[in-house]
Amino acid sequence: MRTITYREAVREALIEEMNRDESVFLMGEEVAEYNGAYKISEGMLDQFGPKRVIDTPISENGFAGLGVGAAMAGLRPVVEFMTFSFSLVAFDQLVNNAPNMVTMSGGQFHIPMVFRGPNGPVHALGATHSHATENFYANVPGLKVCTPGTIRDAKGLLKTAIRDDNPVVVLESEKLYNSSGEIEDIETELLIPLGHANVLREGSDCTLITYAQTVPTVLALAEKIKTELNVDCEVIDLRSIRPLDTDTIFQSIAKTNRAVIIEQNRPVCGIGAQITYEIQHEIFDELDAPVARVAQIDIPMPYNESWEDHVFPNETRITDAIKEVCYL
Amino acid sequence: MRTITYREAVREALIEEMNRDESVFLMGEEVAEYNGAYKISEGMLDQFGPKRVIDTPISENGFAGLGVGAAMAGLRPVVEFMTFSFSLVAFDQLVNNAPNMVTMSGGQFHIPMVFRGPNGPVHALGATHSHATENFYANVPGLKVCTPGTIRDAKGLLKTAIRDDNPVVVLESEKLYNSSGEIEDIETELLIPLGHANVLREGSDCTLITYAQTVPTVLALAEKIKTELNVDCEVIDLRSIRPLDTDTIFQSIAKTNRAVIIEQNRPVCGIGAQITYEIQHEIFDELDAPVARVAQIDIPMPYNESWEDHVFPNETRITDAIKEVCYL
Amino acid sequence: MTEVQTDPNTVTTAELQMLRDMLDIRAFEERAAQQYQMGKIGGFCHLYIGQEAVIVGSVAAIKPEDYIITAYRDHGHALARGTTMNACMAELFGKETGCSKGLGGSMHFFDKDNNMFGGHAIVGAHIPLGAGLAFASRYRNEDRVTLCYFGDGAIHQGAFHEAFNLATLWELPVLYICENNGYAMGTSVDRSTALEEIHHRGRGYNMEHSAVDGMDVRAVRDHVANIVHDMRQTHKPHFLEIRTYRYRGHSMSDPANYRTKQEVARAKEGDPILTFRDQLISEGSLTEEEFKAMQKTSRDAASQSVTFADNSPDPPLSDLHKYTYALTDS
Amino acid sequence: MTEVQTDPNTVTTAELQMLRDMLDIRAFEERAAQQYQMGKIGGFCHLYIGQEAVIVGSVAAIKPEDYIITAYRDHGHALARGTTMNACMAELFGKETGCSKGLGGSMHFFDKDNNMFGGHAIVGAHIPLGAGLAFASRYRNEDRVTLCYFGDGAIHQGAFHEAFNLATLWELPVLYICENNGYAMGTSVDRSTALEEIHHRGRGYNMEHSAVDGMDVRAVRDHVANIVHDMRQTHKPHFLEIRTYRYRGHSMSDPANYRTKQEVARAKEGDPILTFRDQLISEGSLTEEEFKAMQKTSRDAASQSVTFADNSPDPPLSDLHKYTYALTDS
Ligand SMILES: Cc1ncc(C[n+]2csc(CCOP(=O)(O)OP(=O)(O)O)c2C)c(N)n1
Ligand SMILES: Cc1ncc(C[n+]2csc(CCOP(=O)(O)OP(=O)(O)O)c2C)c(N)n1
Ligand SMILES: [Mg+2]
Ligand SMILES: [Mg+2]
Repeated sequence: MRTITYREAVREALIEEMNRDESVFLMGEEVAEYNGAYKISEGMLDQFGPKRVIDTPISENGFAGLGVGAAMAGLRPVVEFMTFSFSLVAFDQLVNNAPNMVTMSGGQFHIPMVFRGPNGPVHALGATHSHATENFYANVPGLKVCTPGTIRDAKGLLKTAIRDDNPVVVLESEKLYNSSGEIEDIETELLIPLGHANVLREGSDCTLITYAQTVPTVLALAEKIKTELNVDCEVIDLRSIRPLDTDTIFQSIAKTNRAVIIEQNRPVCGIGAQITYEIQHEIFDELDAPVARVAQIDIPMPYNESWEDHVFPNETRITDAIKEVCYL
Repeated sequence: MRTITYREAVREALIEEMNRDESVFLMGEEVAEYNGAYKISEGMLDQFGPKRVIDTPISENGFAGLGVGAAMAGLRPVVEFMTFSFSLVAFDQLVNNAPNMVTMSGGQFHIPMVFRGPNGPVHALGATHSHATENFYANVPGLKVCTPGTIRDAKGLLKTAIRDDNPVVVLESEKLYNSSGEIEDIETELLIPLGHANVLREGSDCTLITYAQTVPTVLALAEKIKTELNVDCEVIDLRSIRPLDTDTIFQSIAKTNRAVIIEQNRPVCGIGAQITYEIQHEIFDELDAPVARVAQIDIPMPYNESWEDHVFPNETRITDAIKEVCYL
Repeated sequence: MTEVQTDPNTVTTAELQMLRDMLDIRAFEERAAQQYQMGKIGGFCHLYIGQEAVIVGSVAAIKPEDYIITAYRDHGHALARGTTMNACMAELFGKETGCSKGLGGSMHFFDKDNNMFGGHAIVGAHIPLGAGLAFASRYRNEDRVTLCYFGDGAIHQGAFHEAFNLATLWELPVLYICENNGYAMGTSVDRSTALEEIHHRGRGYNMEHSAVDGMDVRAVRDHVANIVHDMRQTHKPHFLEIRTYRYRGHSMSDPANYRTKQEVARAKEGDPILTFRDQLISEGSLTEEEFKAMQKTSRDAASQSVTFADNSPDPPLSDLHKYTYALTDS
Repeated sequence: MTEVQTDPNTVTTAELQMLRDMLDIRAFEERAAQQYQMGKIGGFCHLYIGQEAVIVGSVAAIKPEDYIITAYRDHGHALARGTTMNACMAELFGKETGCSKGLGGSMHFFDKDNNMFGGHAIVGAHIPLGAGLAFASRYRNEDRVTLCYFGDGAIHQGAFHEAFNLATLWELPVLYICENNGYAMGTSVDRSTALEEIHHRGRGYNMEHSAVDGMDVRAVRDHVANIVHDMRQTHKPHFLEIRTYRYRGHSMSDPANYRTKQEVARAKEGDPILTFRDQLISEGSLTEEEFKAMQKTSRDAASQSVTFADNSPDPPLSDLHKYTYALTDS
C-alpha cells in the first residue's frame, strides 16, 4: 500500500488505460498544454503527445458529439468536462446520442466512451457553476453513472469505466482532488466494478447512505456521532448510481432499521428520493422510522459563503436527521 | 359550460393572454405561417400578425435564450418547443439562465416567461423523440413546472403561467390534444393556480396519483377497478409538479392508507420517487402498504409498437400495482 | 469511382446501376407511402422522393469502406448504401428483420456492414458525430472519408457550428453535404437565414465550400468525386450544398400548403430519374424498354419487401432488456 | 456621444472622464487582486487589467438608456456603466450591499438601474440574451441599442451561432463585441479556430463585421460611435472584434505559463491608460500633476471600497428563500 491524492489516482487510471489500449484518448478544454484546469492530466501531453491528449475549443456539445462519433467507429474516447456544470450545453449528446445508439441500431452500434470531470458544488462559484448533475444522468437508461468518493475508487472506477463498452459518466469531486488516502501499489491492477456499493464503516444503529464529495464528511461525522450521541452508524458509499447496488443498502437497513441519505445535490427528484422509493417498496417492514434525506436546501446556489455553507448538506443538518430517525 | 378540445383550450389561453397584455408574444418553430406543427396556434398569425406570432429557425438554444433576454427587458415571451425532446438542445438556457437570474442579480431581474409544448412519449417515434422531461425541470429551483391533464387545466394553468413573473415550464401532452371535455364559457376568466392538485375522483380504498397524459387513462381505469375488483380508488391529478401540492396527497392517503403513483416518465429519479419520499417522510404511519410506482420500463423507448405499449405504463401494470398495495 | 471513370464500359455499367438505385429508392418510397396510409407504419415517415440523385450520385463517388451518416430522411441513404428493401420495409413495420431490428423506425435506420452510421432524428445533432467518424479515420491513419448529410434547416443548430469549427481546426476528412430541398418543414430557406447561399456559411470557418445541382446525378457524382479525391490527400473538410427538391410533404402528415402546385410541378419537370433516363437513351446506352424493365424490377422488389415485412416477426418481448447496453456488456 | 463630438470643450471633459474611468477600473482591479490574496474574496476572480479601453471607449459611445450585457470578466463593465466601487467590492466580498446583494459574486455582477444586464458565467450562453434585449427594444419601437460583450473563446459555442443567425435574420440592433485578448484561458486564438481573423466569422451570417485596436480608447469610442449611429437607423447587427490584451492570468489562480514574459511586456508598452495620458498631455488638455491626482483619487476610492465592503453585513440568513423566485411573486 501507499498514499496518493485523488487527483493522482484519476491520472494513474488515465495513464494506465492509455498505455494498455491505443484506442483510448483524452479530449477536453485545457487538458493538454495547460496540463488540465485542475491538473488532472499533468504531464500527459508530454507522455502521449497531441494525438492522444487533445485540447479543444470551448465547444462541449461539439467535442462530446465528436467523441460519440469516434466511439461509433470503435475508438474509446475519454471526454473531460472542465466541470459538469458545462455538460449542460452538451446535454443532448449525453442524453440522446450516447445512450440511445444501441437500441436505435438494434444492437449494431455501441458507445465505449467516458464523460468525466468534477461535479457538484465547490466553493463560492455561484449558481451557474455549482451544478450536481447525477440525478439528470442517472435517469437515462443506456448510460452508466459512477461517483468516486475515495482515492481507491477514483482510480478503480475510472479504469473500469474506460474498459466498459457503454457510455459511462464519471462524476469526480473537485473538493476531493487534493485529499489523499491509501491505495494498492502501482503494480496491482486496480479495477473496481460498477454497481457494488462499499460499506466504509460498520455500525448497528443507523445506516448513512452517501456518495461523492460528502463521503469523507459523513465518515468523520459517524465517529463524532458515536462518541457524542453513542449512535453507531453504518456508512455506505454508493460508488455507482447507475447501476445501483440496492442489496447492500437493504442488508444494512435490515440490521439498523434506520436510514439517512446524504446527497450533494438538490432534493427534488434526486438520488435520495430514488433510493427511498426502493427502500420503502422492498423492505418497508424493516424500517423503524421514515427514511430521512439531507440534500441541498432547494434554492439556486448563492455566492455568499455563509449562505452556501447553509445550503450545502452540513454537519448540523446531517446530525439532526440522524437524531430524527433515531428518535433522539 | 361547453365542450372543446385540449388543443383549443391551449389556444384560447394564448389568445386571451395576448389580447390582455401587449408584452406577451409567441415564438417557435412553425407556429406562425404553418399554424403550428400540432395546430395549437392555428389562426393566430392572422389575428396578431408576425410581430407577435413568430416563426423561428431550428435554433432552440438560440430562441429560448433570446426569450430569456427579452424577459429581462420586461417582455413576457411564450416559447414553444415543437416537443420537449427538443428542449434538450436548449437545456442550459432552461436550467442556468432562466431560473438563476433572480438569485444572481440579488432580486433585480426576474424572467416572466413560459416554455411550453408537448412532452412525453407519443406513439412510435423512437428513443430520440419520446422524452418526458418533467423530472429534469422539477429538480431546478427558480423554475415552476405544470402538467395539464384535463381540458380545463390546459387553459387555466397556461393563463396563470403566462401571468407568472417566473419562468414556467408548461408540459402539454400531444396524446391529449384531440381529447375534448367540459369547460367554462369563454366569458369566464379561467385562471387555475399552480400548486393545487385536483381530486378528480373520490374514493376510500386507494389513492392513485398521476398527471399529464395518463390522467384520462387512470380515471377510466378507476371505474373499471371499482366494478371488477370492488376497489374504490381516489384519483389525484397533480396539475403542477413544482410547486407540488403535498397536502392534498397526504389528506387522501390519510383516508385510503394506500398509494400508487402513475408517471409517464422513466422511473429513476422521477416524480414518483420524489412524491414517495415526501409521503413516507411526512405520513409514514398512515401507510398500510409501501407506495407503489408505475413508470416506463427503464429502457430507451423502442420504435416497435408492441414493445412501446409494454414500456409505457399500461392498464395491466397499473392494475397489478393497485392489487399489490391492496394486498389482493 | 474517380479512378475508373476512364473506361467507358465500366462507366456505363456504373451509370446504369445509378439509374437502378434511383428507381429502387423511388419505388420503395412510393410503396412506403402506400403502406403508411394503410396504417402499417407508425410514427413519422419522411419520404425522399425527388432527392434520389443526391444520395445516389454522392455514394457513387466514394468507396464501400467510406463512412456515411445522415438525418431522419434516411431511407434513400440506406438503400443507396446497399441495405436491402426488405430490411428497410421491415424496419418501417417495426419487425425484427428490419435494419435496426424494428427498434429504430423510419428516422433511425442503421447498417453497420454497409458503413451507414444512421439515421439521426435530432436536427443537427449528428453533425458532430460526422466529425467524430472522420476523426477516427485520421486517428488510425486510414484512407477513408466521411460523408455527413443534413437538411437546410440544420445549419442553424449550435451542433453544426461547433462541429464545423472543429473539422476545419483539426483538418478532419469529412464532406458535409447540405441537402437543400428549399424547406425545413414549412419554412423556406430565406425565412431561416439572411445568407444568400447556404454554402457561404463555410466562410465563417474558413472551410472550402461549393454548390451543385442535385437534380443531375452525374453532376453530383463528378463534383463529389473531385472533392473526395482532394480530401484523401489534404484531409481538409468541405461544405457542399446540393440543391434539390422534396416532392412530398415534410412527413406523411404534411399537406404542404406553404408552396404552390405550380412550384412543385416546375420542380418535377427536372426530375432526376427522367432526366438521367433521357440522357442515357439519347447516348444509346439505354432503351425505353430496358428502362421500363428496370422500373418494373424496382417496383416488384418494393412490393416484395412489403410481403417480406408482413411475414416477419416482431422482436420478441423476451428481448426487451437486451438492447439497452452493448451486446458485449457483461 | 457622436452628436456632441463637435464641441471641443465637451469632448475634453468627456475624454478626461474616460481617463478617470480607466483609472478607476485599474485601481479597483489591483485592489481586488490584493484582497483576493488576503482571502477576502471567494470563488473565481477574473481581472480586467489591460482591457480597460474596450469597455470605457465603447460605453462612451452609447447612451445611458442603451443596454449592455457581458460575460464573467465583468468588473470593468459594471464600473464603466456607473456601478460604484463600493457596490462592486462589496459584491466580491459577498456582502448585502453588493451590486448583486452578495449572491452573484465576481462572475455575476448586475446593475439594473445602469442598464447592465450581467455578468454571465457560462461561456457563450448570454449571447442569445443580448439578441433578446435588442429584440425587446425593437418590439417596443425604442431607439435603443444593445452592446453584448464576450471573449475570443466564446465564438465556438453553439449559442453564439444561433444568436448570430437570429440577429441578422430579424435585424436586431445589437452590437456584438468580441474582446479578443489573445487567449481563452491557456488556449491562444490560433489553437481554437482556423479563421485568420475572428470578425471574419460574421461572413457566415452575412453580418457586417470589423475590427479595431482595443488599446486605443479613442479609436474604440469613435469606431463604436459610427457603428451605433448607423445601427439606430438600420437596426442591423454588427460583429466587432476589439483587439486587446489581458495582463494578468485568466483568473487569480492562473500562473499563465502559456505565454512569455516578453510577450506580456510588449503588450504593456501599449498600455491604454498611459497611451491616452500621453496623448492628452501632449495636446495640453492634461498635466502630469493632474494625472497623478486622478490616479490618487481612483486608488483612494478603491481602498475606500474595501473599508465599505469590510463594514458591510452579509445578507441575513432569514432571507435565504427570498431570491429564488421574483420578488413580485405571490
Ligand atoms: C432539435 C430539433 N428541433 C426540431 C425538430 C423537429 N423537426 C424535425 S425535421 C424538421 C425540419 C428539418 O428540415 P431540414 O433540415 O431542411 O431537413 P428536411 O426535412 O428538408 O430533409 C424539424 C423542425 C427536431 N427533430 N430536432
Ligand atoms: C460552457 C463553458 N465551458 C467552459 C467554461 C470554463 N471557462 C470559463 S472562462 C473560459 C475561457 C474563456 O475565454 P474567453 O472567451 O477568451 O474570455 P476571457 O477569459 O479571455 O475574457 C473557460 C473555458 C465555462 N465557463 N462555460
Ligand atoms: Mg429541407
Ligand atoms: Mg480571451
